[in-house]
Amino acid sequence: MKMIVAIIRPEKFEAVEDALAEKGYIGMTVTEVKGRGVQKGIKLQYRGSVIEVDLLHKIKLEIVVDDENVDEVVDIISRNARTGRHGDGRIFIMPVEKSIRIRTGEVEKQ
Amino acid sequence: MKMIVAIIRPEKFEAVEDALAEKGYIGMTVTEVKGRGVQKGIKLQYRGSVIEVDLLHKIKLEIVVDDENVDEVVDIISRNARTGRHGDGRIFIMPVEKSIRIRTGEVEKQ
Amino acid sequence: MKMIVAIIRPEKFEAVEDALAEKGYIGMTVTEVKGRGVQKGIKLQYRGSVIEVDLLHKIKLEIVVDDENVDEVVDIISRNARTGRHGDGRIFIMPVEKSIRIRTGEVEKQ
Amino acid sequence: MDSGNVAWLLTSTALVMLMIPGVGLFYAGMVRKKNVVSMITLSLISAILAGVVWFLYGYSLAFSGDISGVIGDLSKSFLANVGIESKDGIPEMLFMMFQLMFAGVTLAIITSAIAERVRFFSFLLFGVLWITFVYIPFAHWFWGGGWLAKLGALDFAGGVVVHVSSGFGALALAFVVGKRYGYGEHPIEPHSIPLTLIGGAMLWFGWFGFNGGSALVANRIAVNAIAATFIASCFAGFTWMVMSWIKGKPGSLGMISGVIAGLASITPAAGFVDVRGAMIIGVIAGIICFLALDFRMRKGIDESLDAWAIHGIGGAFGTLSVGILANPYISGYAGLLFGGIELFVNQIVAVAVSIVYAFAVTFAIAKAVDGIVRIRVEHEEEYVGLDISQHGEVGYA
Amino acid sequence: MDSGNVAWLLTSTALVMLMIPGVGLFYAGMVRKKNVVSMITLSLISAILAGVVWFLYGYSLAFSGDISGVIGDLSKSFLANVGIESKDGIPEMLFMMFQLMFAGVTLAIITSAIAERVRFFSFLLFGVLWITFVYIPFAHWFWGGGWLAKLGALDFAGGVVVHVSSGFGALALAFVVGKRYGYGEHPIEPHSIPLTLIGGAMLWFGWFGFNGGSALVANRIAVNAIAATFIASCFAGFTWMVMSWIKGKPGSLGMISGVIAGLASITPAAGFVDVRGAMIIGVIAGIICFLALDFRMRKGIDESLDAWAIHGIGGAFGTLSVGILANPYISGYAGLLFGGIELFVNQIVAVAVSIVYAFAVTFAIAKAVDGIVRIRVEHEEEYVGLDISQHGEVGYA
Amino acid sequence: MDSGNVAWLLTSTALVMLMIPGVGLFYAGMVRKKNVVSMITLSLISAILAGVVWFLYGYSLAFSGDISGVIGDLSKSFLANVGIESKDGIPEMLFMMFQLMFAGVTLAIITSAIAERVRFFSFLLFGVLWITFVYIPFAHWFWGGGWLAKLGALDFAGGVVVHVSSGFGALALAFVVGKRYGYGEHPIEPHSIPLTLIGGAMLWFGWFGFNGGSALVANRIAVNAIAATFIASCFAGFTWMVMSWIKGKPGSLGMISGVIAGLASITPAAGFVDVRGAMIIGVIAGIICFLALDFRMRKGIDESLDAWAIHGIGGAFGTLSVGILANPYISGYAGLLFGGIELFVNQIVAVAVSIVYAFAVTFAIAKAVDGIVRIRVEHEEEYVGLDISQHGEVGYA
Ligand SMILES: Nc1ncnc2c1ncn2[C@@H]1O[C@H](COP(=O)(O)OP(=O)(O)O)[C@@H](O)[C@H]1O
Ligand SMILES: Nc1ncnc2c1ncn2[C@@H]1O[C@H](COP(=O)(O)OP(=O)(O)O)[C@@H](O)[C@H]1O
Ligand SMILES: Nc1ncnc2c1ncn2[C@@H]1O[C@H](COP(=O)(O)OP(=O)(O)O)[C@@H](O)[C@H]1O
Repeated sequence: MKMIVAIIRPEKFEAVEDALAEKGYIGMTVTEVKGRGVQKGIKLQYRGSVIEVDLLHKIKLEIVVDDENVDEVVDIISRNARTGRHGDGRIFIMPVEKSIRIRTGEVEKQ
Repeated sequence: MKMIVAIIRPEKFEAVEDALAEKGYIGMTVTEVKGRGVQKGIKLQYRGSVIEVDLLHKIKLEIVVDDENVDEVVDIISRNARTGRHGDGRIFIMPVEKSIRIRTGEVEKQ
Repeated sequence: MKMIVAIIRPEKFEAVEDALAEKGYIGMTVTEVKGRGVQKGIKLQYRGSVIEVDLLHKIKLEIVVDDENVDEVVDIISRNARTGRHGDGRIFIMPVEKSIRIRTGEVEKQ
Repeated sequence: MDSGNVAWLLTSTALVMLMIPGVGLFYAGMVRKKNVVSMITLSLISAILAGVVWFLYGYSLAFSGDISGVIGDLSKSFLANVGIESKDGIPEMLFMMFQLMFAGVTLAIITSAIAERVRFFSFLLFGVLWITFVYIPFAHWFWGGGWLAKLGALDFAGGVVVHVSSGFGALALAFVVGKRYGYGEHPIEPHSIPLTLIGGAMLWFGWFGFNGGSALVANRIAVNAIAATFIASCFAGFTWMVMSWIKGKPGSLGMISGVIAGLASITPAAGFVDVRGAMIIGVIAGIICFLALDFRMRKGIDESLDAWAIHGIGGAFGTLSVGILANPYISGYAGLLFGGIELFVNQIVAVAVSIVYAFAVTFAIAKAVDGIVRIRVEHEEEYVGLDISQHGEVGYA
Repeated sequence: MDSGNVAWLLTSTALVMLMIPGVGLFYAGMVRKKNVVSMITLSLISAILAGVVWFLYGYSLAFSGDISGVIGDLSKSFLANVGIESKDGIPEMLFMMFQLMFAGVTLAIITSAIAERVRFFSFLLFGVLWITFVYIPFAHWFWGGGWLAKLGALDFAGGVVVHVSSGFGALALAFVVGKRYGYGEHPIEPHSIPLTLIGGAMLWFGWFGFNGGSALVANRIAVNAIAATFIASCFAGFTWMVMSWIKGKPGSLGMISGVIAGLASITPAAGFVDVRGAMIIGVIAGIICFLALDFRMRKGIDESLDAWAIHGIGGAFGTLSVGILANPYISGYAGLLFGGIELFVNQIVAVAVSIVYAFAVTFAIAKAVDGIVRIRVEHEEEYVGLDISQHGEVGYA
Repeated sequence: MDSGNVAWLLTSTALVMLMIPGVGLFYAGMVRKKNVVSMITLSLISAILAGVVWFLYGYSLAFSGDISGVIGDLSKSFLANVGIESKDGIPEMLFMMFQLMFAGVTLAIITSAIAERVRFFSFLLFGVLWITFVYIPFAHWFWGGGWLAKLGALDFAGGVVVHVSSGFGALALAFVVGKRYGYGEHPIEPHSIPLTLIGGAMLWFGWFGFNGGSALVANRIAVNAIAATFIASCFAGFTWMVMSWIKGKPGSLGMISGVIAGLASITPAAGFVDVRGAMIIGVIAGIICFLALDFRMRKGIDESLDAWAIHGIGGAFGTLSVGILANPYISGYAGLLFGGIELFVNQIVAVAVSIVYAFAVTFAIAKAVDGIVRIRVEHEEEYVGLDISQHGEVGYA
């Protein structure tokens, strides 16, 4: 099993979500995050003092899938989250050793 | 070491937290997230336009423990977070290679 | 590749961020979290009922870097996030198997 | 027609109007995020229902004619014959508007009891019935020439008509609706104290019109009323703070609850007692409403946002206190302290009957509504929150 | 000088003032988090620009003298010769202040069309030009003795001057500015419904001064106006709720939109129709403004916060309805139902001309501003949000 | 008793009351999330303390009798002999209420200096002492027939009594309390600009009562006051915007700060200068308060929410400007520009003495309180925030 961690643009979230659901990938956990990347460089000011701000709002998806589905999910996310401009985000694949469904206690192992 | 990532119902958080503390598991990091799973299917509407919404509020716990404690922690969480209805959540076990305590610089390795 | 997960004090965020940027580490994902650790023990009350609250506001950084850079990043974070008092936070190093840049589709493997 | 009096009652009407969403915001901050829209919307619809009912028949039933001291007639339905002129005093149309706002505020207060679990549709039905069978009779009895007015019971600005009716009504309603899912098992915490304090500020502000306007003219009584009102609220807020400090910490919700307890308690009395009486009422209100709230919590009754403890108990206490503290110098009425035994007896009768009536009739209405259309949402709807399930909206994106 | 009248108009001026940030908060809740500061700031600067322009020359051009029925003169620039005394009626300085607030509210309403994408600097320029070339002429035509006043067209409190002008102006502006990036592609959701409802509460409250104060004195007309105003708003809110319920769920934004549609629609009529006429206006406003909003959305027009559908259509409908429902008992004017054909024709002329003028001149101004300084931010600035890019601030830390 | 005057002062009293939580909300948006409840609560308790003190002895000391021009007596303690009647003018009880609100606002303003670090208990003590030894003397000196009134110094609505006292008091307090932990090291950012702007809207709105009501009657002075007030605020807001734009971006906090600087500056002058004078005051206020704020920040003084820069400097400047711009046409007083040298001198004396008194006595009180009960929370309490540590609450769940 792998956890697919995808950082995407908030406005692409619906498209990604729908595309995943269409292929049967329903389960996911969503977090509001801020991201810094190449896309940066704005100044903020508060009653005179200047603060450099370079964090933009992003959505983080965490989707745990079996190893054989990783490529398909990555592909769906990539295609639907892409605009081609800086700030489209990143996908990280991380190993998951075990997964437990709390409702049933059911365990899935690597 | 492992990171135990648990997605649970917000209203079960207190119970889980207390049960963990009782057994000496104090350290944890808590994030407000939204989750999608089997439990879904509500429609939202904004001044006429309809939006499908199927994300529900969840709490994500991240707890890093030594390998030998994983089962106990998983067990405590499972028992205390369960209602038996859809939406109880999931627990994922992920490998951690190294852990550093910032205050002291102390390093714990796999 | 590794994901460096650092839980730090919110007020140290700017310092850490700047120090990382100086050494060329720009990319990161930032989440507002709550943390429980040794630093705890405050009581809350709502119109009479008492609730134990021991979660404090923290910032979680997730930074994915190549293996050879892990030590430098950990070092930068540790130095800049430290106050020496309880609550300074933790850093966890987790394996990343693959990383995809959505904009370009570019894949980096372990 | 005296332009100064008209100006003050126009202003007061607007001030009381603001209290309706004020109640909604006050309550909304104390529920969970998933019910914030619901809570405010219940106050909006309270204003709307009050407007519709008042226009169609409500004003008429309350204030036109009198059938055996019990209720008015329908001759001013659709506001027929409600004039915009007046020789002395203020035009009836303005009086109608001022009274309309009271109906709206009262209905908004009672939503405390059904927070986070009511079916919106059922509330529409409940609201119309409740205004008709509880609010309007009370308004008629005290202010429309009904039997309590004839008896000589006094309620300056709604200690019974507004606060006892909604407070004890809320208690009855809470029993019918039942506890929120999980109440007592896991913490149900206020999601935004600033929102509650914004609403609280609106209430405190609006109460100047509520009590000050109840003089109906800009005269010495109006002046006494606002002084009494503010002073009672300060002492009540201070006292509640002290009470809660003894048991724990001086929270903001406690302080504002104390202020509102003081406001509710002085409401029936503001035109009859002097400022020293107001101070006494404030201090006692701070103590007994605090204890009432504490009692409700210990009993595990989910009258969720404490309309009963604050408005019900405060209003009842305040109405009784008129019988003790009314100073004849203010409006000619004498309480016990000034030798007036009869008034004291009347006030006791009025409060006792009102509590029973408000509780019993609200209970019956709620049961009836529940029988016909279910008053409460399904478990899953409650779980996802009323904002999504009833209104199709999320409070915060 | 009658102190009661002065008191009421002072109060009304304050109430209308509160509506300016009220519009801002109302709108701000409906935009995304990254533009919340921008939206409120547009209302603050609307108040400020109105104040500055009114002081320098605006009041004079609108209300001093008359050049061929089209515009006033500059003899009261810098408020020269605007007196603080008055024998009967109210001092001109007070009238000036009351009118000033209307200019501010109107400019704030139009910001609906440029939400989340306007360059702040361009709005300053646009705002000054728009007050000068759209608002001031309308104010002069109806209220400053201009040609529409001479014709006999009626606008009690701004159905055309405020609502048609800003509503149809917003439509024109939306066409010039273009859609928000991503509009129609991904959902753009309101970030804080409580914020919108706080603003909505302020608007509802302030409208008592807006319509009630437009009588300029605390008399029978003021009384009729607030009664008509509130009743229309309740029926409109109720009707909109029913309409939206048929298609889906009864949302809070719909309910408050209905209330505001009712308020905008009754605005031109509140001093001319009776309360039953107000009820009819409310019900119809709830229906047609709902349909207008639905139409706009289906057409994919990004007049983002619906100034057109609510204020424009509501104000136009309300102004026409004066020609039908005006009851001579109230102010001496008779609509169709009371046998007055001429008024009906005048109202049609007034509305038709106003719509064309507001749309065309706003369009021209917007184009001109766009040509000179670009009216819209760069794509990247829009993406990060106006709060950061225009104001250097973040709404919520 | 003129009902119009009573109506206006009742309304004004309510408006000023709203400013007290208004200050709290305004400040609360500018602190960190963990102190939002604390900040609003400090304003609530300011209202409550003012009410309690005023009732017990405050009103009496300020406005009853006169001991050597320095202070009043205690003969109206418990509001004894404060009448609700009046032949001409307004009843003393109403005057008392209006004045009470001023005491509450002033205490709320000073909480700027102790934001995010004060022990709540210590503030109670400080508040009572400060009202007693700073606010009441000022009120007596200017408005209660004390030595400054006898000297002929003018303060229309509290330029010194409210703004200099709280502004320079805040500066002294900031020195005693010390900087917030981390101030100057890491950014301390406003957590909710919308909250601040809601509070700001309440302040702007309430100021109509603050300055307009200070005429005490609904007459030409009240009319002049609200016109001058609003115009000054617009020009000040505009000027501040320009100033901040030159250095960076035109932020919303700057704009509203400018508006409030204008309001504070026109406060002492609104009944003495004409609208053109008000415009001048507004422009200059926008410049000098901006510079004062900038100066404070460069000096690293943690007078956290700028009561000093905005209220202190604004109020002092405005009071001096009376000596220059007072137009005898308005109230009979002539400033330098109209040939009145004496007034100018008096104003300088009044401002100079007041600044010294406010600073020195506040410093002494703060030191005394600190000595007895520590004025500041422990480091850990400050770290977790005052909401949890002082009030046992969290602002947002
Ligand atoms: N090294 C990294 N570790 C963690 N998250 C990252 C890293 N680099 C980028 N990100 C995340 O991806 C987002 C997009 O990065 P950016 O460099 O702007 O994208 P692009 O590659 O499309 O130019 C960032 O906002 C951040 O959230
Ligand atoms: N594949 C997944 N990857 C990540 N998170 C998941 C996944 N499946 C479920 N979750 C999380 O678990 C929560 C509960 O899932 P759900 O299917 O409703 O639970 P249950 O198994 O009890 O029916 C979801 O809301 C989501 O946050
Ligand atoms: N076992 C753990 N798993 C996950 N997060 C942890 C763990 N222990 C601590 N943390 C995180 O680190 C933060 C600091 O922990 P704490 O024990 O207070 O620090 P310190 O080691 O400096 O005393 C906590 O608030 C929590 O967010």
